[in-house]
Amino acid sequence: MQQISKDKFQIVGNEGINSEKIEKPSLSFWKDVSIRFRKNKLAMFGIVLLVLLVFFAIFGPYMTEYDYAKNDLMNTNKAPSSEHWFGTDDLGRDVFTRTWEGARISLAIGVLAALIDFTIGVLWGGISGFKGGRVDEFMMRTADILYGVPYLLLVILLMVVLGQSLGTMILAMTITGWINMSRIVRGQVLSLKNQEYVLASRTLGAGLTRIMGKHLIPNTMGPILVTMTLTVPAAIFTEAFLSFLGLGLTPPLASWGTMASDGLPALKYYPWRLFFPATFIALTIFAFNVIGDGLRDALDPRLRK
Amino acid sequence: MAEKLLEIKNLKQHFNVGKPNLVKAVDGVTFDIYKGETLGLVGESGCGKSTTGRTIIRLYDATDGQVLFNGEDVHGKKNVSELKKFNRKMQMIFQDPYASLNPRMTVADIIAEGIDIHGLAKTKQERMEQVYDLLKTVGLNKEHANRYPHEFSGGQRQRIGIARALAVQPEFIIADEPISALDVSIQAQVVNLLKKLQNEKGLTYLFIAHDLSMVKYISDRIGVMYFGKLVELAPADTLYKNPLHPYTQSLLSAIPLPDPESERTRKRVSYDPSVHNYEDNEKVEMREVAPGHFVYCSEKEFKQYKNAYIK
Amino acid sequence: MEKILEVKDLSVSFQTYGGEVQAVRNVNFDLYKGETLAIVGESGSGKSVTTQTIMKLIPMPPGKIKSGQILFEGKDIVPLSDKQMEKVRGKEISMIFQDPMTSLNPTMKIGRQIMEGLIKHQNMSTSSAKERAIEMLRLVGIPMPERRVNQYPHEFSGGMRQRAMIAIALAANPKLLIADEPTTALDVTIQAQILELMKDLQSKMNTSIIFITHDLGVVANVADRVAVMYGGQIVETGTVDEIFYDPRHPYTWGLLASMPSLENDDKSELAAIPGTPPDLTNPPKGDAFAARNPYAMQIDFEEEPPLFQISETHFAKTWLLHPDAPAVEPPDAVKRRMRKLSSTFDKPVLVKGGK
Amino acid sequence: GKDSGSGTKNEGNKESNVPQELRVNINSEPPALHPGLASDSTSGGVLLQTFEGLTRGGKDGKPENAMAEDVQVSDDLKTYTFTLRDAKWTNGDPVVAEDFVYAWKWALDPANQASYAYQLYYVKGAQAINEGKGAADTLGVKAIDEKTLEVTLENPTPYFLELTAFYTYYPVNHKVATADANWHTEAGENYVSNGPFKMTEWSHQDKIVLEKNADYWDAEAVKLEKIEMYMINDPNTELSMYDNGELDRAGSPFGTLPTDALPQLKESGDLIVKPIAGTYWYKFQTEVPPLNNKNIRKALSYSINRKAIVENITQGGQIPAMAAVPPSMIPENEQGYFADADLAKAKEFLQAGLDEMGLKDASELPNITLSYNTSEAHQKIAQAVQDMWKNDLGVNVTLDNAEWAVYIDKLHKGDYMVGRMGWLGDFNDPINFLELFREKNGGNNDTFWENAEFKQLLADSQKETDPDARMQMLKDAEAIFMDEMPVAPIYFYTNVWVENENLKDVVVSGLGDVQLKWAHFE
Amino acid sequence: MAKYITRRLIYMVVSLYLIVTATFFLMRLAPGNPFTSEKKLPPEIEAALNEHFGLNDPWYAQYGDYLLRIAQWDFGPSFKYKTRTVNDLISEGFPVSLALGAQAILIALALGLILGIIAALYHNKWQDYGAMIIAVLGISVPSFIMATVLQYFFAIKWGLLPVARWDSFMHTILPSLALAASPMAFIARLTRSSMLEVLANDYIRTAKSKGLSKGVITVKHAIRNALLPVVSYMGPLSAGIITGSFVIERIFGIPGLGSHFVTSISNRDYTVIMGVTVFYSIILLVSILLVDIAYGLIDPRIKIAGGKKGE
Ligand SMILES: Nc1ncnc2c1ncn2[C@@H]1O[C@H](COP(=O)(O)OP(=O)(O)OP(=O)(O)O)[C@@H](O)[C@H]1O
Ligand SMILES: Nc1ncnc2c1ncn2[C@@H]1O[C@H](COP(=O)(O)OP(=O)(O)OP(=O)(O)O)[C@@H](O)[C@H]1O
Ligand SMILES: [Mg+2]
Ligand SMILES: [Mg+2]
Repeated sequence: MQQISKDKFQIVGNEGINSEKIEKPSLSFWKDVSIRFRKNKLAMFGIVLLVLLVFFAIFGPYMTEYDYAKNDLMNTNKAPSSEHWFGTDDLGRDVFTRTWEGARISLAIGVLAALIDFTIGVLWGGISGFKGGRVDEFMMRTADILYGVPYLLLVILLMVVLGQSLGTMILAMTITGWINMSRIVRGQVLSLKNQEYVLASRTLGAGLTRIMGKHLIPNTMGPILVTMTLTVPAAIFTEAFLSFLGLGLTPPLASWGTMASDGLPALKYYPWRLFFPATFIALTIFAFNVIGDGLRDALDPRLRK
Repeated sequence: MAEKLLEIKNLKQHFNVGKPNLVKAVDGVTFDIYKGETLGLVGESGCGKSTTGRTIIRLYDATDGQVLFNGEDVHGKKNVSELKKFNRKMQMIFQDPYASLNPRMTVADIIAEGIDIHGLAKTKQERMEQVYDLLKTVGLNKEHANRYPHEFSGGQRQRIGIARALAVQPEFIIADEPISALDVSIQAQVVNLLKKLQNEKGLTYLFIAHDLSMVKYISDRIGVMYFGKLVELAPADTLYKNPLHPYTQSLLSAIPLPDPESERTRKRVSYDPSVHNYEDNEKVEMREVAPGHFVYCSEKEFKQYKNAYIK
Repeated sequence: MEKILEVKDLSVSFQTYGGEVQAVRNVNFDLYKGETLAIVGESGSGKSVTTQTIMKLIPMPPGKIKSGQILFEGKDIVPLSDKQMEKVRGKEISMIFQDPMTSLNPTMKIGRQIMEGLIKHQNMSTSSAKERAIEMLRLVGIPMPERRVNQYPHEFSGGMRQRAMIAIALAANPKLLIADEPTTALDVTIQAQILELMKDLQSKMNTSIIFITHDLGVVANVADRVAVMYGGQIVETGTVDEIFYDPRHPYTWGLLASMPSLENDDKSELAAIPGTPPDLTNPPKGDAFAARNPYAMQIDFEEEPPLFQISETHFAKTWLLHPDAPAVEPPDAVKRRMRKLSSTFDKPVLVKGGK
Repeated sequence: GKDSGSGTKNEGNKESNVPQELRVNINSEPPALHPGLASDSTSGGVLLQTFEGLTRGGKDGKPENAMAEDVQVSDDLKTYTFTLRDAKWTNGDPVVAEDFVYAWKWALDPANQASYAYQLYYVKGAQAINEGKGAADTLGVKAIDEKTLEVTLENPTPYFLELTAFYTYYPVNHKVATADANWHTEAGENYVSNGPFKMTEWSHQDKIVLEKNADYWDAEAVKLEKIEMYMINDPNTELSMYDNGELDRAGSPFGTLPTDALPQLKESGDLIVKPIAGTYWYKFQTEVPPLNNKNIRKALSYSINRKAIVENITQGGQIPAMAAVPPSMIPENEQGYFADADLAKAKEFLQAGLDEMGLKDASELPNITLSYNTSEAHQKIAQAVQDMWKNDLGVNVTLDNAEWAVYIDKLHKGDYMVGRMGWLGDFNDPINFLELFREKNGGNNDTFWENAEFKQLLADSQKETDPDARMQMLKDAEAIFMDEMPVAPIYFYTNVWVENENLKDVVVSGLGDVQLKWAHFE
Repeated sequence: MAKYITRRLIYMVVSLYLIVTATFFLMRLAPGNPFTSEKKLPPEIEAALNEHFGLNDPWYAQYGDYLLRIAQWDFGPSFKYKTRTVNDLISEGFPVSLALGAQAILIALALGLILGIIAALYHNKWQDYGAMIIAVLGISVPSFIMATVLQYFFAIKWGLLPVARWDSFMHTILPSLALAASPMAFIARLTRSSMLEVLANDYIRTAKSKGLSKGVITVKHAIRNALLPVVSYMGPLSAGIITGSFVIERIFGIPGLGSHFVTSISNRDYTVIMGVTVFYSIILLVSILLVDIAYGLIDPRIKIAGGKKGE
C-alpha cells in the first residue's frame, strides 16, 4: 500500500477525462456475415469444391484430345483407362470430356433455376403471407391451380408452342418449381409477421419491401437456403427429364442429368457411365449444401462463435 | 390547456371476437392528449394499457371507437405516403424489448431503420453519426452499434428500443414501460432526455409505466386503468394527493419506498371491485369531479367523491 | 446459518467478433439458507449473466466460464455436465427470467409450461399438475386462471407473462430461487402481492432468493442483503440497512440519488450519473466506474480498487475508503438518508487486492 | 374319357416332378382382352393363349388348322369353306360357325370402335360395313350350319389362312356375348374362351393368371398348368426378376430386355435371338429439299454404317437392312440392294445430287433435321447416324426429339425431314410392307413419295393367282422402291430373350407372336 | 373456423374448375389424339371413332360435357383401356398408391425429422455431418437411381427382398424406401435449419431451467416450433406421393395410380387425363387446406382464418 503515492488520491472527478477508447472498425452486417462465413471450414471447403468443379467445367473439355460429340462405335463402353480417364459411353464418346461438357450445363441450370425459384418463390410467398386476406387467397389459389394442372401436358405444349430453346427449357423448369419455395416462405412469413419486431418496423412506417427484405426474409433464410440448395439437384434432374422429352438439350450435347439417366440402365455392366456424372452431381449438391449451411450459420448472429 | 393532439373516443379492442374466450382488452376508453404534455397511464397489469397504445398506433384495428390524431382519424383508410407521414409523427417504444428487436439486425441497423425509411440521413456517414448520437443519448456506446440484440442485457435492449423510436424525431411517442428494465440512474438519464426533448421540441408522450414515482415525476396528467376501462384521470399531483377511485387508492398505497424501515411497516389497502355495488340500471361513466379530475363512477359515488374533494 | 451458495472468483466472458466481452469479472458472494440477496446495479453490469451462470444457462459457446467456482450446497457445479445439471435445475434452483415474452414458448399453452416441471420433478399426475398450475396462476394474481391456463403467451399482457414465469419458477418449490427483474412489468399492487407470495414461500420452505431488480423500493421491501454491481463486478455489498443508510461506493450513491421521490413535487432534472457505462470488451484499467465518478481520483484511472470491509457484512470496492483518500461528501439525496449504524467498524479494513 | 386321358398323360410327364407353372412378363396392362377390340401386341399375346382362330401358327410357323378341321378353297381363291371341329368354349358351349360370324360382324360394326377392324377388310364387304356404308349382312361370311363356315374374300389373298390365326379373326361365344356385353372386362365365369388356356385372374395392372383349359380340343398337347403374366414395365426390373428367379423368361416379345445387358447375355450364351418380320427405317420427307433429291437420299442411306449400329448400339443381333421387306418374306433381302456403309457410292450420289441442285459442297446443303420420338434407343441411333452423316458426308444434321403423339402427328403431317419409324409385319407377306407406300397420302406413308410403276405392280399382284409370279411382281416393286429410296432401311428387327433352361417349346413366330400351347418345363 | 373452411371449400371448387378448364384446353391443344398410333387408322374409322367419343362436337359442347361428368363423378371410359372406366382405374390404382405413399411418407417424416433433429442438436459435430451426407445422398440420387440401386443390392446381391411387384409386405419395403429417400432428405435439411433457429431461442433456456432433459426439450418445445417449414413442404408433397409415383411404380411394377398420370398423357387418353387430374387436384387442394389449418394448430399466433392484417 505504501507504494501508492499520495497525490494519486487527489480527486480529479470525471470532468475532462475523456475515456477515449481504441475503436474497432465498424462492420456492416454483410462484412460480419462474410467473416463468419469464412471461419466456417466446411463451407470454405464447399467453396473450394465448387470452384474446382467450375474450373473443370471450363477447362475440362480441353484437357483431352477427344471431342464430346465424336462417336467411336468401335470403342463403346470402355472402362476407364489411361486413354479414356472416365471410360467411354455407349457411342464410344469420351466420358471425361462429356462430364465436363455436361458440368457447364448442369451447373448453369442448377444455379439459374435456384435463383429463379428463389426470386419468384420468395416474392410470391412473402407477399402472399404478409398481405394475408384476399391477396393471400388469390396468390395461393393461383399457385394451387398451376400445381394442379398436369405438368407433363404443360411441358408438351410449351415445347410445341415455343419450340426448343434454352429459354423454353428454363421456363419449363421454373414454371412450377417456385411453388414449393413460395409455400415454405409463406408459412414462415405467416408466423413471423406478427412478431414484435415486425410490428415495430411497421410503426416506423416500413413498407412491404422493407419488411420483407429486412425482417421477414432474413429470418426465413434457413428454410429458404435449404430449399434453394435442394432446388439445384431438382433442376439438374428436371433438365434430364426435359431433355429426354426433347425439350432440353439436343443430343449430342450432354449434361450430368442426361448422362446419369443414360448411364443408369448400364449400372450393372458399365458402372462408370453412371458413377462419374452421379458423383459429380452429389459433390455439387454437397458443396451447395455445406455452403448453404455455412451461409445459414453466418446469417444467424445468435450462433456466432 | 393547449390544443388537443390526440382524441380517443370510446375506443374498444376485443380479442377473439365470436369465440368463447372473448377478451375485452380495452372496453370503451375516452381521453384526450394535449400537445406537449405527458399523459401517464398506470393500472393493473393486464388491464389493457399496451393494447390501448397499440391500437392508437394502428397495430390493431380497433373493434370500435375512434382515434383522432391532429383531428384526423388514424384508423381511416390511408394511402402509403400518408401512412408514412403519420408513422413518422407517432412512435412507440415497445414493452418487450427483446421481442421487438430483429435478431438478425445489428443495433445500428435497428436504430437506423426509421432514418432509412424516412430518408433522414443523406450520407452513410451522417446516418452513422445519428446512430452514434442516439446510442450515446440512451447511454450506450459506439461499440455497441455492431452487435446483435441477443448480446445485450435486458436494459440495454430497452435502450435500443428507445433510441429507435427517437430516431425519426416523432411528435408523439407511446412509451410502453420504456424504462422498467433500466437501473435507476439510467432511468433518470432517459427520463431527463425525454423531458428535455419535450421542452425543446414540444414532444407529447403517452407514458405507460408501473413505477408510480417515475410516472408522477414525468407526467402532467395520469390516467388509471382497470380492466379495460379508464377509472380515473387527473393532473399528476392531484391524483397523488386526492386519489378518489378506490383502485387508485389501493395502487398508491402499494408503492414500495426505497427505505427498508418504512417498508417493514407499510400497510397496503387492497381493492375489491365489489365495493361499488353498482346496480343494473345505474349509469357508470367518467364524471368530472373537479376541474380536470375525472372518475369513473355512478351518480351516487359522484356525489360522494365531490364531498370528499371539498374536504 | 448455513450457506447454500458460494460464488468464488467467478469470471464469465463471451466470445464475439468484436472481441471478448468480459461480462462478469471476479465476482464473489455467498448466500445463506432462507436469505434474500438483492442484486442491483447498472444495466449491463452482469447481473443476469452471473445468475444464469449459477444455473449454467449461459449459451456456451459463445459464453465461457473463465474461472471460479460455484458451490451449491458445498458442491461445485461448474464442472457438471448438462445431464447432471438437469437434477439441479428446476428442482433445487429455479429461475425467473427477465424477458418474459421470449422466455415463454409461444406454441405451448401457459398451463403446460407450468405443469412440465411439476410432472418432471414432483412426479405429479397430469390432472393434479394442472390443478396446481391453476392454483399457481391464481396465487400470482391472474384472474380467471381456469381459462388462462389454456391460453398461449401471446394472449397474455406483458405483466401476465411475467407472472406466468414467476408461477413456473415458484411451482418448483426450489431451495434457491433466482428472480431476474421479476416484477418490472407489474403494477405495484400485483407486485406487492408477488413479493408477499415469495416471502411466504421463503418462510415455509426456507428458500433462498437472489432478487435482481432496479426498483430500490422493492429492494428495501424484500432484501436481507444487497449486492451492487457495476461493470461486471460487485462493487458493494451489505445488509439492506447498510446499503440504504450507509452506502460507501460512489456508484451506490449515484443510484440512490437518481430516484425521483414521491413526496416532493419537484420537477427539476433527476440526478443521473453522467456518461456511459464501460464497454466490457476492454474494461477500463482502473476502477470501472472512474470515468463517471465525480469523486474519481488519479488512482482510479490506474489501478483497480481493492475490497474494503466496513462492517462484518458490509464491503465496498472503492479507493475512497483508502486511508489516504480525502474525505468526501456524498450527494445531498444520499446524505439525507445517512445514519450511523452500530455495527460499522471504526475504519474500513482492506480485505484483499492491496499491495 | 378325354379328361382322364390327359390326366394320365400329364402324370406320365411329371416324372421329373417339375411344376408346370410359367411366369412371364407382359410389360403392361393389356388394353382389351376382346379379340375384336384388341389392337396391340400385349393383348394379342394374352389372347393367343386363351383363344383360338380357325387356324393357328404351328411350331414351324406355318398356319395349321385349329378350330377348322378342314378348309376348302375355291379356284378363284376367293371363297374359303371351313369345317369346324368339335371344340368347346370354357363354359361347355360348343364352338359353332355362328360364333365366327358374330365376332367378325361385331368387330366391323362401327359402333363397337374396333380399331383393328381393318384387319378383316380382306373379307368381302367388310370395309364398307366398317365405314358405315354397308349393311351387316352384306359381309361375306356365312354360317352354313353349326360346323360350316363360308368366307368370301374381296381379292384372292394367298395369306388368308395366316390371317385367320390373327386375333381379330377369333370367334366369340355369341350366346355369352349377346347376353352380357361386358363379358370381356374381367376374369370370371363370363370370360369364355376356346384356347389352350383360360383366364382365371385378371388383377389390373398387376398380373393375369391363365390356367390350362381342360376342355381344349388339343388339351393333351398342353403341358403348362398355370401361367402368371406380370405387368412390369421396366426392362431392368424384368431382367432382375429373371435373374432372381422371379420370372422364367425375360425379353421379347412379351417383355423387353435392357440393351446394356445384351452383350453380357450374349457372351454368357443365354441370349436367344430370333429375327422377326419388321424393319427399322428412316423415312425421308421427299417433298422437302434436299430430300426431294433421290441422289441425296441415296447418299444418306448408303453412307449409314448399319453394322456398327446393330453391333454397338442396338446389340440385339439385328440384321443390317439394305432392303425394305424382311428376309423372312424375301430371303434375298438378307443381302439387300446395296452394300452397307458404301461410302464411295454414297459420295458419288452426293456429288450427283449436289450437281443436280447446283451446289458445290455438302456444307451448302440445307441443314437436315433428324427426328425421332422420345426413347433412349432411338436417340442413340440418331446420334450415331448424325455423326456418320456429318463426318462421312459433311452434311449438317440436327436432332429433333418429340414426345410420341407429337411425333406421330408431325410425321403424318409431313412436318419433318428425316424421321425414324418401324414397321412390324401383320402377316407374313411382302405386300404388308410395300403397300404402305402405295399412295402418296396413304395413312402410313408419311414420305409423300409416289410412283406409278410401283403402284401398278402392287395392283397387279393382287389379281395374280400364281404365287411365284405374284412374288416376282412384289420384288420388282421393292426394287423400284429401293432405287428411289424414300426410306433408308436401317435394320431388321429381332426378338431377343432369355429363358429358364428347363423351359422348352415356347414357339415364337416369324411375326413375333408367342405361343405357349406347347411350352413346358423339363 | 367452420366459416373459414366453408369459404375454402368454395375456393376449392373454383380452383378445381379452373384446373379442369386449363387442363381441358391444354389437352386439346396438344398435338395428337387418342387414336394416334404407328399404324394409322383409316380416316373413315378415325372419323367414326371421333364421332363416337364426341370428339367431333364443338369444343364448348365437349367442355360442358366434361364439366357435367366431373360434377357427377363419372369420368367416362378410357380411350386406351377401352373396357375400363376412368373411375375403375382410379378406384383400383389409388388404394395401392395410397398404401405405398403413406408408408413412404411415414418413413420420410420419421427418418427426416430424426436426422434433422440430430443434426441440429449436434450442430457442426460429426453427427451433423453424417446426417448431412445421408441427406445429400438422398437428394442427389433421384428416386429412379435409388430404386435401381436398392433393387440391385437388397434383391439381387443379397436376396433379402423381392425385386418387384406388389404382393406382400416384403414387396413394399424397397419401393417405399426409394420413394421416401428424397423427401426424407428434404425434411431432414428443413428440420435441421429450423431447429437451429428454434434452439437459439430464449424459451429453450427456460425449458432447460426447468431441468428438462435434452430429449424432452427437443420433443416438447423445439419440434413444434420447427415444424412449420416441414408442414408447408408436406402439403403438396403428400398429395403427390399418395397419388402415386410414375417412376417408382414403373420400376417396381406396382399397380398404382401414378402410371396413369404419365401414360394417359402420352396416350392422349383424354378421359383419363381429366379423371386423374381432377382426382389429384382434389387431394392436392385438400392437403393444402389441411396444411393451412395445421399452421394455426402448430403456431397459435398464425390466424389464417381472420385474414386481417396485424391480428
Ligand atoms: N450472448 C452474449 N454475447 C455477448 N455479450 C453478452 C451476451 N450476453 C450478455 N452480454 C453482455 O454481458 C454484459 C452483462 O449482461 P447482463 O445481461 O448480465 O446484464 P444485466 O446486469 O442483467 O443488465 P440488465 O439490468 O440490463 O438486465 C452486457 O454488457 C451484455 O452486453
Ligand atoms: N393477442 C391477444 N389475444 C387475446 N388476448 C389478448 C391479446 N393481447 C392481449 N390480450 C389480453 O388483453 C388484456 C390486456 O392486455 P394488455 O397487454 O393491453 O395489458 P397491459 O395493460 O399492457 O398489461 P401489462 O402491464 O401487464 O403489460 C389482457 O387480459 C390480455 O390477456
Ligand atoms: Mg403491457
Ligand atoms: Mg439482466
